[in-house]
Amino acid sequence: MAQNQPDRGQRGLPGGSPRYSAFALAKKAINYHQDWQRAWRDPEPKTEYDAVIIGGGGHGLATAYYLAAVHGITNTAVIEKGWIGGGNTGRNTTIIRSNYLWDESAAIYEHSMKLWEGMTQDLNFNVMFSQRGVLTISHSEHELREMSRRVHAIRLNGIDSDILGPAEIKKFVPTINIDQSIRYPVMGGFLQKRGGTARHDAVAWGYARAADDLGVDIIQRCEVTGLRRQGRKIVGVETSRGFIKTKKIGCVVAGHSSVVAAMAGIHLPIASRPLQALVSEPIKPILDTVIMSNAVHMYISQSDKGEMVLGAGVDKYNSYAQRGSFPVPEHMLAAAVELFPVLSRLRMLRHWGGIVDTCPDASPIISKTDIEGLYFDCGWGTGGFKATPGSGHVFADLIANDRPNKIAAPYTLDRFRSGLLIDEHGAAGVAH
Amino acid sequence: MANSFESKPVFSGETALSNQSASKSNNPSGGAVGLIFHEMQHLGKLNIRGDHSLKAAIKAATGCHFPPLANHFETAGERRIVWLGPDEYLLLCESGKEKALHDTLTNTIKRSHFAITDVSDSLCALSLSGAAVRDVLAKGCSLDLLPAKFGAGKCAQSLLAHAGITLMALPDDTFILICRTSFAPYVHDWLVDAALEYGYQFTV
Amino acid sequence: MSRLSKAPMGHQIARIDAKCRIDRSVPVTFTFDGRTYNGFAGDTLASALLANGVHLVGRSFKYHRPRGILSAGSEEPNALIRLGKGAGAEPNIRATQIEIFDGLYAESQNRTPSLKFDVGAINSVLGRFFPAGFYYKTFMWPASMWMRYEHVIRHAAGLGKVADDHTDPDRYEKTHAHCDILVAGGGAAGLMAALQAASGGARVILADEQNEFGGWLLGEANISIDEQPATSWIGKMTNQLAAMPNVKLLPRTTVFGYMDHNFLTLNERVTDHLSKRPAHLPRQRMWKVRAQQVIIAQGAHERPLVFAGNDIPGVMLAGAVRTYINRYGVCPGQRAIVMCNNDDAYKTAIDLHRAGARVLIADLRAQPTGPLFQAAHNVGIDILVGHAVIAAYGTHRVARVEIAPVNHNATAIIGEVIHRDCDLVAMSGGLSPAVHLHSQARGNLQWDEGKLCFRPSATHEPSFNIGACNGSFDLVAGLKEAVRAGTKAAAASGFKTASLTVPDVTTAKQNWRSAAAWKIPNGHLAGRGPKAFVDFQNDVTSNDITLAAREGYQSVEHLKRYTTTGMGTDQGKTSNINALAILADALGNEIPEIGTTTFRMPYTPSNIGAIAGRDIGALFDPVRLTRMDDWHRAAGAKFEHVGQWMRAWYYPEESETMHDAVNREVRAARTSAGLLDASTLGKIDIQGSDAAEFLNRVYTNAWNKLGIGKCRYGLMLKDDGMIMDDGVTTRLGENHFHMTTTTGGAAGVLDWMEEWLQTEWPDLEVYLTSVTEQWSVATLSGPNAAKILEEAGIDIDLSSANFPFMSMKHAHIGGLPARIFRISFTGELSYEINVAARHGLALWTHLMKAGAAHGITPYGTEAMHVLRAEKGFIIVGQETDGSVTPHDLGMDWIISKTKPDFIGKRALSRESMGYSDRKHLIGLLCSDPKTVIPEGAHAVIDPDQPLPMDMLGQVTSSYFSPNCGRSIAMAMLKGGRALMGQTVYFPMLDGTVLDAKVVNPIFYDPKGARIDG
Amino acid sequence: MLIIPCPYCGPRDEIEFACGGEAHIARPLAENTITDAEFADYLFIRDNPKGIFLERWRHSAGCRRWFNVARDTVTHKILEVYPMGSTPKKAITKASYASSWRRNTVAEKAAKPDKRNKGGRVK
Ligand SMILES: Cc1cc2nc3c(=O)[nH]c(=O)nc-3n(C[C@H](O)[C@H](O)[C@H](O)COP(=O)(O)OP(=O)(O)OC[C@H]3O[C@@H](n4cnc5c(N)ncnc54)[C@H](O)[C@@H]3O)c2cc1C
Ligand SMILES: NC(=O)c1ccc[n+]([C@@H]2O[C@H](COP(=O)([O-])OP(=O)(O)OC[C@H]3O[C@@H](n4cnc5c(N)ncnc54)[C@H](O)[C@@H]3O)[C@@H](O)[C@H]2O)c1
Ligand SMILES: Cc1cc2nc3c(=O)[nH]c(=O)nc-3n(C[C@H](O)[C@H](O)[C@H](O)COP(=O)(O)O)c2cc1C
Ligand SMILES: [Zn+2]
Repeated sequence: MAQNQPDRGQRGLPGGSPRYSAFALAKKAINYHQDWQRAWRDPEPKTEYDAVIIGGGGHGLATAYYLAAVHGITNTAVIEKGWIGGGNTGRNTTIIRSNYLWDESAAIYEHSMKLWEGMTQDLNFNVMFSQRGVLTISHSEHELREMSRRVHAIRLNGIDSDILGPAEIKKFVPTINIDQSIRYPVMGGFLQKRGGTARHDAVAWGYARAADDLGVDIIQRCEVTGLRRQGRKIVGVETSRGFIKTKKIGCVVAGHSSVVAAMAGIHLPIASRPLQALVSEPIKPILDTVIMSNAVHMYISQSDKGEMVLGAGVDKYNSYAQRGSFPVPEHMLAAAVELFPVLSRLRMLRHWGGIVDTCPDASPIISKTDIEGLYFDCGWGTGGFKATPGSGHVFADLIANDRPNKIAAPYTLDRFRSGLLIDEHGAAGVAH
Repeated sequence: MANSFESKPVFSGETALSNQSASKSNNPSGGAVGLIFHEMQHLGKLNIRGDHSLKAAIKAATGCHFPPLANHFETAGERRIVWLGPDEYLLLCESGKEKALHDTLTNTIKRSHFAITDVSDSLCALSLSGAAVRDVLAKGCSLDLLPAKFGAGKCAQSLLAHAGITLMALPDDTFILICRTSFAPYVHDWLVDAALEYGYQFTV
Repeated sequence: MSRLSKAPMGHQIARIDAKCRIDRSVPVTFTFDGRTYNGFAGDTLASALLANGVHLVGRSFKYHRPRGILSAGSEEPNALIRLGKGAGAEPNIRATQIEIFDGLYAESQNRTPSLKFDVGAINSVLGRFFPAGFYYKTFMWPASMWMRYEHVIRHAAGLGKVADDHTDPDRYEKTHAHCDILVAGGGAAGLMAALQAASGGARVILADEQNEFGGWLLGEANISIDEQPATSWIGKMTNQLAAMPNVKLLPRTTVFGYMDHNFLTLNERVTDHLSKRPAHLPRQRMWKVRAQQVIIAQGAHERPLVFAGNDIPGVMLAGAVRTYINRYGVCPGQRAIVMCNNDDAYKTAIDLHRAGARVLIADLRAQPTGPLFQAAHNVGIDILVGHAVIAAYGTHRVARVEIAPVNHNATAIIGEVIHRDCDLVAMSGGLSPAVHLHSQARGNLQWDEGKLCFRPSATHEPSFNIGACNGSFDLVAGLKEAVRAGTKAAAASGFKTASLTVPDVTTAKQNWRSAAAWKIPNGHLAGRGPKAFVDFQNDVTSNDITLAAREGYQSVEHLKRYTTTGMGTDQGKTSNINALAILADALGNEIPEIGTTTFRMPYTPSNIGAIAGRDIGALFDPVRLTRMDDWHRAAGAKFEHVGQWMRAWYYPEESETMHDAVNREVRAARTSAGLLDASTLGKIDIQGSDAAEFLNRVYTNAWNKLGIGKCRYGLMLKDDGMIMDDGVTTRLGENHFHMTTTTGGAAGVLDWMEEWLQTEWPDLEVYLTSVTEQWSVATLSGPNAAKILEEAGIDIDLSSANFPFMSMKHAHIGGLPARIFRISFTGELSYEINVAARHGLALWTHLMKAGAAHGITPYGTEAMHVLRAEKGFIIVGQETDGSVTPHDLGMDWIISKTKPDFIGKRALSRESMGYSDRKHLIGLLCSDPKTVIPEGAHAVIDPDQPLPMDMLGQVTSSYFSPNCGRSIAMAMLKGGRALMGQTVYFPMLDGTVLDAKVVNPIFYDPKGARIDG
Repeated sequence: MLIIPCPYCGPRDEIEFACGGEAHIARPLAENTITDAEFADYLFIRDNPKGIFLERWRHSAGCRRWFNVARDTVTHKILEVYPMGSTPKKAITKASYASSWRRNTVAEKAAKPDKRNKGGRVK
């Protein structure tokens, strides 16, 4: 790849925690697994940290990890109100790709993709990053034109992308219906072979374990209730477990970004919306890649455990209820049956929702604020899982150096003032 | 015909469903036919925007009491005024009378803020009846169609599956269903499919 | 064992002669794993297999352990089979819920090559190396091998196989329903509540997932109600309800979702139980119910006990054993061990005894007392108190158990181990109320320390919990709750009812408390010894749970995700409480502090086909057709989807390629005349004294001075200054305008303008009415257009003096009244002829006839696109993408400098709007005039630079222009207007590079000379 | 799946409605000068409370009228429905109206009607 390789910092548990391996597993089996240690400690919060990360999702944990691994800032705490990975990290459909349209997006998602490639080894935790490909389907002349635009841009950004015709798609995905007489026929698609999925929970756990190894305190069941400042400077956080002193706070709370921002009197261009997903019962493999369709609002993959994992578009109204409205999955399942008739005789096993932080231009915010020492990383909306390592990496850099690097620079809050948006959905769905 | 719109179309021409085969039916289970429906060809339709100040003019021109209560329609002979919203109504009239009514209304209503628009060809009206008509409609419509709640004289704008509709309840479990003409083939196909288990009969 | 296996085929060895719910006069034949068996109508597949002595029915998910039938209901984790064959096959169905019918075909799953001999069982032997979460710790090196490891893992995982032919032959329905009271669950409590609720006339829906109402009572032999067997009372109640017109009974219907504002989803299995399914009936129907009040009467699930070998076929839930005996006339074993921590299992022991089995009770409690204990004792059943089964053994069926005395709470073995041969273990760990629907609806739970279970506390929606699901296990207590809830629910929806009398119930009094005993010791050191299962389906053992706790996965949600407890198709109905308790124990914590995982829809897995219903195929999404559609089809047109509309794309004549056809159409429009169906354009009728002012605000240009009968092009922005839509608007009268919009934008524009009128400018006197479908539009374009209209018979003077460009006239064409707009999207003399839609087809055919002599040519959207591109006209959505301003398109002329405000005005002066590197609309001429640069191609200045390249922007429109005799393109390039005359390069996907000159985007007739013909 | 009480048609299923986001955002008039940052408050910045939210809905498949709704974003309970151009009446919804940071923005002040336009602008 043409872009620079990210600086991965210290890798593979340099702090000395016991390493995982097949050998370790066999050895521990001798003693019936009685002496495995905690994957990460459960410390009491200290009175002061050099930096506090609010939010123990993938992004927050990755930020803490890279602060320690790349920037040597280890006196850090990750404060999580519930259990790590319990937000959107633990409830997303795990699609990973970097085939975005705009240069700014391509840069950050590709940065992330490179970190995915090798994350298992970096963290010594198998996050099951599986590059089984992500295929986005086009269903109309208009979408074919958009696809061409996208693929040309993606390629010139040095990112892999191929256009497939219906017959090639059928060969690649034998269960798909390419009958041209259906309402939204499969007219073509573009494939990122390096895209795929990862085991979402493992990402949170792997970052937590590796960050902990470097000395980061991971503090669960601790809710941030206030941000304390002196003038325009941060001096600490109020939490359900007491006040913690710090000069730097990184807020990475996804759906709750507006709530935490309001604690500092900051207002964000964010709406918190439910995004729903569901899984079918587990079945023997029938789908070996990820399929996305924007026109019918549906995406689908099959997990390693065998369930079909399906998602759709966001709900239409704000909510913090971690559940969505029935018409969304109802429509999504009809779309799924159109494209994959085999699903008709499968059963929905579990359905859930997460609360995503959507931005007007469908691009994230990685930014300083007008309060010194307060940083936000949010607005990833429906697609931030794929960005987990990249976001953590550049956000750590921003916190450490107090200025955005080249990749993060376009994502400041200032773009809403200047109008220099990175309109990812504007570029996708338009009138004709 | 299960409703009172007996007058024959004055203007000839195509209707939203004139390309459907003249009649079709299916009744796999025997019994009373679940859904009987036909297109009310060239029914005159005027969209009326305005407030209570139109009362006298409309009453004079149509014979209908105006305005109807919310979610109700008023009938006078072959004319009906259907409530669509707080300042929006649909006047249904005999085929071919829409132009004259339009002119009469426009000429008699003075000074008030109003708009009358001929939408006769914009909207398609179907007449629905049959033993299972409410069951068929319930498959696509989230309104509570219990006769006591949606009985004669009631109307509502809602959705039938993926199509916007105006539904009017007439006596004897008969309904007028109005949709945009471009959705009419979909609505027709949907009704035929929905009524399969109860049996249906369609005539143009 | 031996006695069973020697039994002749088809002989229902375990069938007993008892009064029960099967119909012995209707024998049924079915096939399981290639063998044919007999059963009776009323059997489930599980009861029929048990009747035939078949206990081994499946293999577990991870270790491929032999598994049997655990339960008799929807909580079943083990007995998942594949039902049917070919296109109708369906995986993972619970044998306990399948009603058998003649010809039923079933197969076991997740085994190779056979159920008895499964190579996957090696995983069980190696189980020690596969503890919870092992995959996070392994398969990391070499990194490149992961995809291979994963391939193996994927194929080992998964349960059943999908249908062989992927197109579902069945039909599914869905429907809306409204009621005053929905009763979920039709056991004793549900029946009573439904009758109470309905007695005042309220609309009641009663749904039960089973084939008959009655719930748990159907499996009880020793309860009489009003001095009749309980089943008689059930029959009476059901008949009474069935006779009420205000009651809808839905058997075989699972309430699977309970959502906001009392919205519930139900899945009714309409024909699944029939051997011949009428084609006009749906296989299943989803009900979308809106209820005023909900009464939840889901009952309770019995918990297994966690001891070594508790997953071997033949180890069953005690209550299920009782149901098989009493409801199905099947005695699942002859030498039975009953193991329990409560009174309830004594009923099973007594019924087993009566059915002729030899029974031994191992009661974990040190001092059980009470009538049931006495009764068991009296009939001569051996009872070991303070004892536990500490291990069960057997390969394909349990054959032997070890029993030992245990201390209080069963944390240690305190005496000698006894060995017993057996063929059945009936276990009971107490009842867990089914709080699923209550929890889905965000109701709260509280821990009941006596009954060792979570039960509902506060509700979030208007609802009631009654009977066993409310933790009220006593029948009379449950019935009393039912009457109370029925009365209250009726009252809350406006119906008065008189309280019904709770019937007399005669049964042995029982204590409903259970003794805590979560993990039975087995005499081995921690972590060792045979496996004791918590989650049967996902093969989670008690050791996995303690391991997870040890590794820090201590939140119950972490435990779930690390071990997969409760993530199977049963969603942990039988396992979750045991898992919580073992976790609590490992952490030295209390169960209520640990809390439960989140209950989610669906209650049991629900068919996707039924949720999709009929919203598939042609009914997936409406297709909108113009009135001329039949003509286009007859003419062989190819169609393009534009929004929901189908538009004629081009009209190939025999053997013509698309390219040929489009060239011909484009040429015709420039040399003689072309006819386009433009009916899909959005049309909005605008009336009111403020109509012109309103247009001033929604369009960027000025509208006050537009004369009556005159047309003007307008551009609409969003308030962020980005182009949203465009179109021509015509002044029909002083206060009356006719607006056109893009086809795809029509609905959005109307909504948008309504929004501004209603919310921002309610003071403006303007009314909007959509007339898109009122008018059919044929656009006649080309130098012969006027001539053809004259020949078609038009009653107005078409001379430019009388009818100039950008004006509108009323006229008759061939007698049809029309509105004619002299506007042009092609640059040619052009008339957009609007007639009432009923005349659309007549107008079209009439014009085609009239123009025949001039070679009038119908043209589609593709030719229209080429024609407008030749003129450099934009298409919103093609040149624009939501990030383009009028300035970017070089259309500053359309922005009024004098209007104080219009939507988008302020945004256009934001800092970045003036940046010189914004993308501008420009034209491109490829150096090779025959090459059409692909739309979407990106321009660069230096094609030899390394990746990622600095890109200028993209080609938005690109065609071969037969009129220019060469290819032409439009593009949006950064700083494009400054690049005029320069060459830019287009790296292609195949590695080649095209180059083109940046030019003005008007390629044809730049002076506009042709507009008057 | 909400039931939304349309002030004109009565309670109807959520599928008949479209949600229009935060209510009571006054639109600054282009003729009144404000900075880009202040304009961004109007254009992009949104209230996003966890709890009572004042939002706009349209009965899109029914009477097509816009109205305001006070809804709790955690419980999804609808606390009040009130017409466009008015503010909520209940004590608790009134309080959330009054306490919004937006009540004092420059953008809001710039929305004040200008003499050249007739009538007031309300939302
Ligand atoms: C159904 C669904 C499907 C999705 N599918 C995809 C996909 O396929 N691909 C993709 O790339 N993305 C997807 N996403 C988006 C993706 O999940 C998110 O963008 C991403 O996981 C966000 O990670 P995060 O770490 O920022 O947030 P989270 O994981 O949500 O973490 C934020 C954490 O902050 C904590 N927190 C909040 N407030 C406080 C407080 N006051 N004090 C302390 N802690 C607090 C929360 O408890 C939470 O754990 C999906 C999202 C959903 C809901
Ligand atoms: N294991 C046991 O011993 C046991 C279990 C449950 C109830 N009981 C006893 O049975 C008596 C009657 O109790 P009850 O009426 O509360 O319970 P019940 O178990 O008799 O009835 C519950 C009914 O609800 C149905 N059901 C559950 N979830 C459903 C859903 N989502 N959709 C549709 N139907 C659903 C079940 O099929 C069942 O018929 C009580 O005396 C109770 O103690 C005993
Ligand atoms: C990729 C993925 C796969 C999942 N697979 C399963 C599964 O096999 N079984 C299951 O019960 N839940 C599965 N879930 C859903 C979780 O149980 C859970 O619903 C989700 O993480 C949201 O959490 P909550 O329901 O506790 O709020 C899966 C979730 C994700 C994101
Ligand atoms: Zn309404």
